[in-house]
Amino acid sequence: MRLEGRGLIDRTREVAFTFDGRRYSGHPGDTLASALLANDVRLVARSFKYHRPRGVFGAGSEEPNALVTVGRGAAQTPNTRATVQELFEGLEVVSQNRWPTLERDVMSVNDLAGPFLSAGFYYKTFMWPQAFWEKLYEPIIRRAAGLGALSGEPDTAHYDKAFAHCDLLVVGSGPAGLMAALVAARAGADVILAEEDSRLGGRLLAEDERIGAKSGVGWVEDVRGELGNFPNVRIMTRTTVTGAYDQGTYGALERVALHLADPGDAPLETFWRIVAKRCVLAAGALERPIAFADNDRPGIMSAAAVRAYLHRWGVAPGKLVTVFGNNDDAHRTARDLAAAGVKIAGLIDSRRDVSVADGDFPVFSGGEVTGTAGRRGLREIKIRHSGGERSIWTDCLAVSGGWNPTVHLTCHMNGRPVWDDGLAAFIPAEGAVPGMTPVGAARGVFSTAGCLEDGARAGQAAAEALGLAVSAVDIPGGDDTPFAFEPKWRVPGRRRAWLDFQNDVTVKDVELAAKENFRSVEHMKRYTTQGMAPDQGKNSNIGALAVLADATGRAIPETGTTTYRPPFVPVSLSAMGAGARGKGFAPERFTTSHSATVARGAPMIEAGLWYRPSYFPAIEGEFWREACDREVAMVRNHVGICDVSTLGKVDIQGPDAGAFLDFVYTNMFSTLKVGRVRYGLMLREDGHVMDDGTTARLGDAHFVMTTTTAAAGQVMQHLEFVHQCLRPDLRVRIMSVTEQWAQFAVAGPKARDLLNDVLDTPIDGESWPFMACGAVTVAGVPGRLFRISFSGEHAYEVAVPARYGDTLFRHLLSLAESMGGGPYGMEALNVLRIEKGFITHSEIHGRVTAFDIGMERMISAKKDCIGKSAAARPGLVDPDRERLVGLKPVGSVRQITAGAHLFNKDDPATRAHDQGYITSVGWSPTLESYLGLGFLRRGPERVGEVVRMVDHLRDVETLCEVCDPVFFDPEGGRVRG
Amino acid sequence: MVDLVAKSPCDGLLPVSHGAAMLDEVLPEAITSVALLGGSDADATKALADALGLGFPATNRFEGSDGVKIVSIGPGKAFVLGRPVAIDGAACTDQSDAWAVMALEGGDARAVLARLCPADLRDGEFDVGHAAQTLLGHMTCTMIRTGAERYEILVFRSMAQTAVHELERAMRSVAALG
Amino acid sequence: MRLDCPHCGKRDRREFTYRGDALALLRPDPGAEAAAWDDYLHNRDNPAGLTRELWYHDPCGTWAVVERDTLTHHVAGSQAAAEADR
Amino acid sequence: MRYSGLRVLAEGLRGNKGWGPAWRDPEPKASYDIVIIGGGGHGLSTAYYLAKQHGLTNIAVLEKGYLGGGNVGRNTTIVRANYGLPGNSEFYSHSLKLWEGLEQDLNYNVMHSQRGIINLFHSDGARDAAARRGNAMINQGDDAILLDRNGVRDLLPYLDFDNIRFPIYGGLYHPRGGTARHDAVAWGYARGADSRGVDLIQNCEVTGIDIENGQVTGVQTSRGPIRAKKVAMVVAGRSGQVAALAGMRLPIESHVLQAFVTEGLKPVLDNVITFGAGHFYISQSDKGGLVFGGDLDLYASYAARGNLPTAEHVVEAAITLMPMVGKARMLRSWGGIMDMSPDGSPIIDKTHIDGLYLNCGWCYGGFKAVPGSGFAYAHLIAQDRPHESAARYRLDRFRTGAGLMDEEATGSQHNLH
Repeated sequence: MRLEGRGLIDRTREVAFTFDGRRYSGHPGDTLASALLANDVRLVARSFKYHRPRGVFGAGSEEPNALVTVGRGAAQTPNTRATVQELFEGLEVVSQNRWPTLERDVMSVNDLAGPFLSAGFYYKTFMWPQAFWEKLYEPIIRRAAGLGALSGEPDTAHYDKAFAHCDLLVVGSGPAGLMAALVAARAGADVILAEEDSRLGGRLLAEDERIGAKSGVGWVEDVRGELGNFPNVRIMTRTTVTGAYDQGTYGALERVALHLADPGDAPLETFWRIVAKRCVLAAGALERPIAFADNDRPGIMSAAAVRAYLHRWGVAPGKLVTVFGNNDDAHRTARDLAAAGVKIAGLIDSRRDVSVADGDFPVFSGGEVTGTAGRRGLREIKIRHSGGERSIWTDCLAVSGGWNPTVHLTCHMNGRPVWDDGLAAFIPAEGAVPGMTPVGAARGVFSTAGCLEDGARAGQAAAEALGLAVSAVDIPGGDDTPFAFEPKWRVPGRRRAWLDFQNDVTVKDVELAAKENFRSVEHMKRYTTQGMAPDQGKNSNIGALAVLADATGRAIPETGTTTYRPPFVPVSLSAMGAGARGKGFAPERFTTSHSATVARGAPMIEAGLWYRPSYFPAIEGEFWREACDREVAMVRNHVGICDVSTLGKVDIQGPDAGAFLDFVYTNMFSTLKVGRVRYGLMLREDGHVMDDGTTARLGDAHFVMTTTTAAAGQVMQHLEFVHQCLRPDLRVRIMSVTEQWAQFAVAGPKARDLLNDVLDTPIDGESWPFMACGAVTVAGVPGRLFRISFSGEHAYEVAVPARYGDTLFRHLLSLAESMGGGPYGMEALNVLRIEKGFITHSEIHGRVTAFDIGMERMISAKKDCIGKSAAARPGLVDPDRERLVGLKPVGSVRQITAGAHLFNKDDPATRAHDQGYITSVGWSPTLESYLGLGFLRRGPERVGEVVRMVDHLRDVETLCEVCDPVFFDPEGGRVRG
Repeated sequence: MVDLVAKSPCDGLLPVSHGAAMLDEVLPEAITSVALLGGSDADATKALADALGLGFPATNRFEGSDGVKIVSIGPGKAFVLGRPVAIDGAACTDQSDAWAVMALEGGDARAVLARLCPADLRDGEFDVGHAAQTLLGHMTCTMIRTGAERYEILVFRSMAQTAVHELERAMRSVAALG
Repeated sequence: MRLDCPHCGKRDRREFTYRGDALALLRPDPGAEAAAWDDYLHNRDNPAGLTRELWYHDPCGTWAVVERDTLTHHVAGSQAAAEADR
Repeated sequence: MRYSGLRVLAEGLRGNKGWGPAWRDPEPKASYDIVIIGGGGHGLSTAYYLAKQHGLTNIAVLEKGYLGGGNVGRNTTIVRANYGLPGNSEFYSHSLKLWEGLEQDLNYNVMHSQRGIINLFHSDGARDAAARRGNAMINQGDDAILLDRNGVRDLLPYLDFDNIRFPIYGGLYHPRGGTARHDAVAWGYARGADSRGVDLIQNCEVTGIDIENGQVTGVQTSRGPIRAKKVAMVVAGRSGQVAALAGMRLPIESHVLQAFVTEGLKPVLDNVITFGAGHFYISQSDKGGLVFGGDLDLYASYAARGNLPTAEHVVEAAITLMPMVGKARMLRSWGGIMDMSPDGSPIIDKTHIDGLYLNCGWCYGGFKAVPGSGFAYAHLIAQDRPHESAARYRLDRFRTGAGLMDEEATGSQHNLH
């Protein structure tokens, strides 16, 4: 019910929204919860396990009950807190976890079965018959579980992530946070003030308070005005600090546009990474409920929330309100409501000997609520008090069990909160998060005056710690009434009394856990699921702890506490993963030949982060195998062009460059002549092969190394490691030049002819023998030429500065095509190299040694190198190891497959008989056979033997002849041609 | 004979402009990495000064202006932007084609970068004349501040499209936030 | 988490790659016994507390020896690996 | 006390008053035949199988905190036998068979659910590697199916097949893989061991290991000395510290692995899915939360908590792979301390000290190993020779280079896994 003349809402405007299809209206400034309460909507949700009717309980992000689904289609957002969702025109909301309707939910039969659904019951049953768990029991449980539903459609909305840096991060903008921010800002600190709510003020918005000569809200507005004028202050509303991480890094979620009907280009949410030198935690405190019989009905609310609805939103959550509490805030609630004209049916104070000065309502001291009634909303409560027992008609019961400081962020770095007996609450441990100072209610200072002072003091301390001078601090006056209460956790009784509303955990459940010896607080939590629901126990953990302590005969601090972990409030995956949808997960790398390649219809494949062509269809729709065969034949008979720019290229310069290469490669490079290229094998220090490639010597003190595409980054880091960490004495510098050069392989018998059409100075076999390299000019542009081959053909790689890559590639293609050749892709490249037995990372896959690939003699005996010692371990040179061989099908099935395993001819295909496996397979149009490379136990000793290949997965089985890995032109005549 | 046509890294991608931020390509005449080899670094830096009229930059700084800049990129390492250079005592490598160089300019420039770059770019931490080796989204980059509201960013040439896409995405967001 | 690059200063952890115990700097002589290599490559003190470890700052290519506490993640200091005590 | 549906009904009718403790809280005795250090999943299952398979019950399990408080209480609950290398193949195959009758064996519903695991791959080369692994699984007698892109689409239509950064080529489907309720596994084994007479002693920290003449004689604890003929270390996450009490230096580094869960949602994911082009895997719990994780934070840590870069990377992978989970909200993140071995595979072996046994190095794969590890470790402790399923988990493999099990093929050195 809306009350006239109260609240911080704009009554001049109406905002229409729907809940479960019904139209309602509220005002700007309303949350969904305040608008529903204003419209007297009390039943808004169903509980998780028993499907009990639930209404709005609180007024903040810790709301346990009022979780709803907002929006529809791809915008459907489940588990939205009605207390956080701001109203906007056209907001569509539906209730969740009910069927078919919120009013009549079939699953509410669970409530009747409550006695059988006690804590952990599912661990004790659903075991017979064995097969029924997955077929029957579990599917039913899964369907019943969960709260809201995802739409199943991709979230196409826009989200952002961002970084921010500041001197001081202030978390929370109540009196303590505002004072801290103000004092530090005046001293010149860079301040970020993060407030979860849509406006600053904290509890001051929810109470009738005065600060100095002003109203609480008026003072907040003044401070906001002053802070807004500082260029060194950034005010972030709708921003929840979600986690405290190492070295002053904080996660924060900003709800940028969730309150807007049309966000335009703005992100819905932004996930911030804030780096702060200091932090003031002014996160306030959370009011705790009291457990009593049937304390979960719609209409039973936190008293603090009731005051918030009254003062902030001008809403009375009931027409006839009762208040139950163990502290003076209960009195304040009753007083404030009465002053606003709301009828109070009674104030039940669990303390004895309390008197109320100015209340015009009945007060029951030494009282407690023993039961409630009302099927879809509270109708009546039963109480017991010093004067006896009675029933009271009421539609809203405001409950106040005292306050729990919001210590959560102080626990994110393993800090354990400390029990304060006076406050009967956990307060932050000293220094729990380096650089963070909890202030105000977050550390148990509950009076407004105390918060103002505490905040000012922390702001001053932070500024001084930053080396800033603070002038005299003027602290306004505020209410300094000490907080008076007596702990009251639960009202004894036979009926269920709820602790964790969301997970339907009751006092009985905790007691049962204790009885079954789940006495550790972690055991109790895990056994009962207490505190594991969306509010993560913010409303209930301490109450449950008190019940457990009682049940196990221990004090609360002895019982311990569970761990608060990030995030403080749930963070949408879309926000935390902003930018990653589609291609945004990793950068895309494009070669200079990309557009010409795509224009020819080549399907592109991933290689590292690069895109490379799979094959170049001659006509649209050409089957990949046809294209591949054609391209292989083209290279073998004419000339082919392939962009090899993606291979890593590393410039290595310095007088010790040769010595450096000798140390990183197994073989010798210091002896390489200028103008020559050598193949090199690189090991990891664990003795296994890391990478291979060619290195060219361009000058006395200048080498260019090539790496495989996939390992380029890893090799670069490795080279720097070897230099800086192992051999800083060497005068050598390492610089990636992968991006500088567009490099194209020109391969085939006509390669030289083609190049002589491109190079400004023609080449011949004498000046450019196999493995020669040097500078050339291409159409006047200085480039580099390497006579190297990955196809076994007479081949070169020509490199020009990348800006010319596009035109050179196009030109090379047209020349090649005029000679019967053309471009070739990765498929053909793969077949060409398999025919030659050249290895790629399919073979040097991380577990193989130089010995395994038949290159053990490449480990020079004359020098040390990375991996040499480890490679000599007996297990790595065991002749029984699986070693590289070639394989050719000779059985009735003429196909072999990569990933198949090898067995002796007559052995069964089981692990015990496994002899090896196939790593690479291609159809060789040259040799008209499938060819494979693989690893076979004692492989090289078994050339000529026939082994059995079994691929269970593809249902292919055949016999293979073990061959030398070099199938084609073993003498190597063509490459020198 | 073929005429090789130069194509810039951001060819067809830039300029773009959203709100108070404009992104455009910068094309330095040359980019050379200069890495001191140790042993005779004083001679090398003197040679560099003779060649460019600029000293070796201090850590995290750059020297020079529009014509020629020398940017600190690591211990004993610098980029010379704007003029080719080759000196003794240092490993000099032509990188003219290896980098996409972009300038981001305008009142929103820093807010745009803060969506992608984890480094502290506040005044006093990253002023005009400062240089940083850092990240732009998932890409490593070199970033320099050339004006109160102007930054130049170097990313791998092959990643130009991703860089432009991510910067533009950030520019749109910042523009929408007003 | 933020770490100190000896060249660039304090940077977000996402700019770094980890390499483990700084004993990696103390590579045994090529002729050392198998046990020495086993200790170098595999066996670790693995302290629950202060440790010296190697981190690589990817953007500038500097290897750093960082002193860090494995219980608290407190970073006590860092120096360039090339100049670090061995 | 035997658990059953009838018992739940009967107790429900009489107010659940008849339930008794799931296990006792005994005072430690002065001496035992066997002391197991570590009351996590592996320690509890070791005790259970020592009692059940070998009839040994004069055993104490010493736990410094609460039972099941280590990684068994903070993991992502995946159970599978989809390894490719000898050693891991037979071990996890055996472990999965134990899982498949675990509820009935323990009389405890650990909610083992064979929902199927799909490891996606994103290139031809990765397909070949997956095929090799899948064939190894079938060679071992386990199940594997190689799905092509359409096969994946039929099972997982909600993945982004069109716009994803690393296109989906197919997946290796392991139908017998699945999940279980992690805490229940620890509790089930604890209850089973306790009922067979094993003393489970919580809040009892081992502070010393007594060794005389190369023979273990007992342990010092926060609750006094305890003599023992055999002492078995099984303290993943703290292996280095405990082994140091016996003067040993292990090939182990402790790293943090984060995991995450969303708020409860109606069923939307039936299987366990792993992304092959970034570290990410996900399943949905019976309670409705999406449970997911990714790579290590990749730095040594005993803090049992992580940092944002890894968390963000994991969520980014979720978003590129399955953007339909975008509106789900991360509810909680946590970190476990991983015993990382150089090759990524575990160690179950004797030590150079008589009567002292070592079980460690489970990296981020220990949960599914709980039954198999306990079974094999119990065999080793009881019979002083390895069980055939774990004979390759030798401590000396790093020194000799023989039988390295680098399943990920990233190296047999630290910090590569």
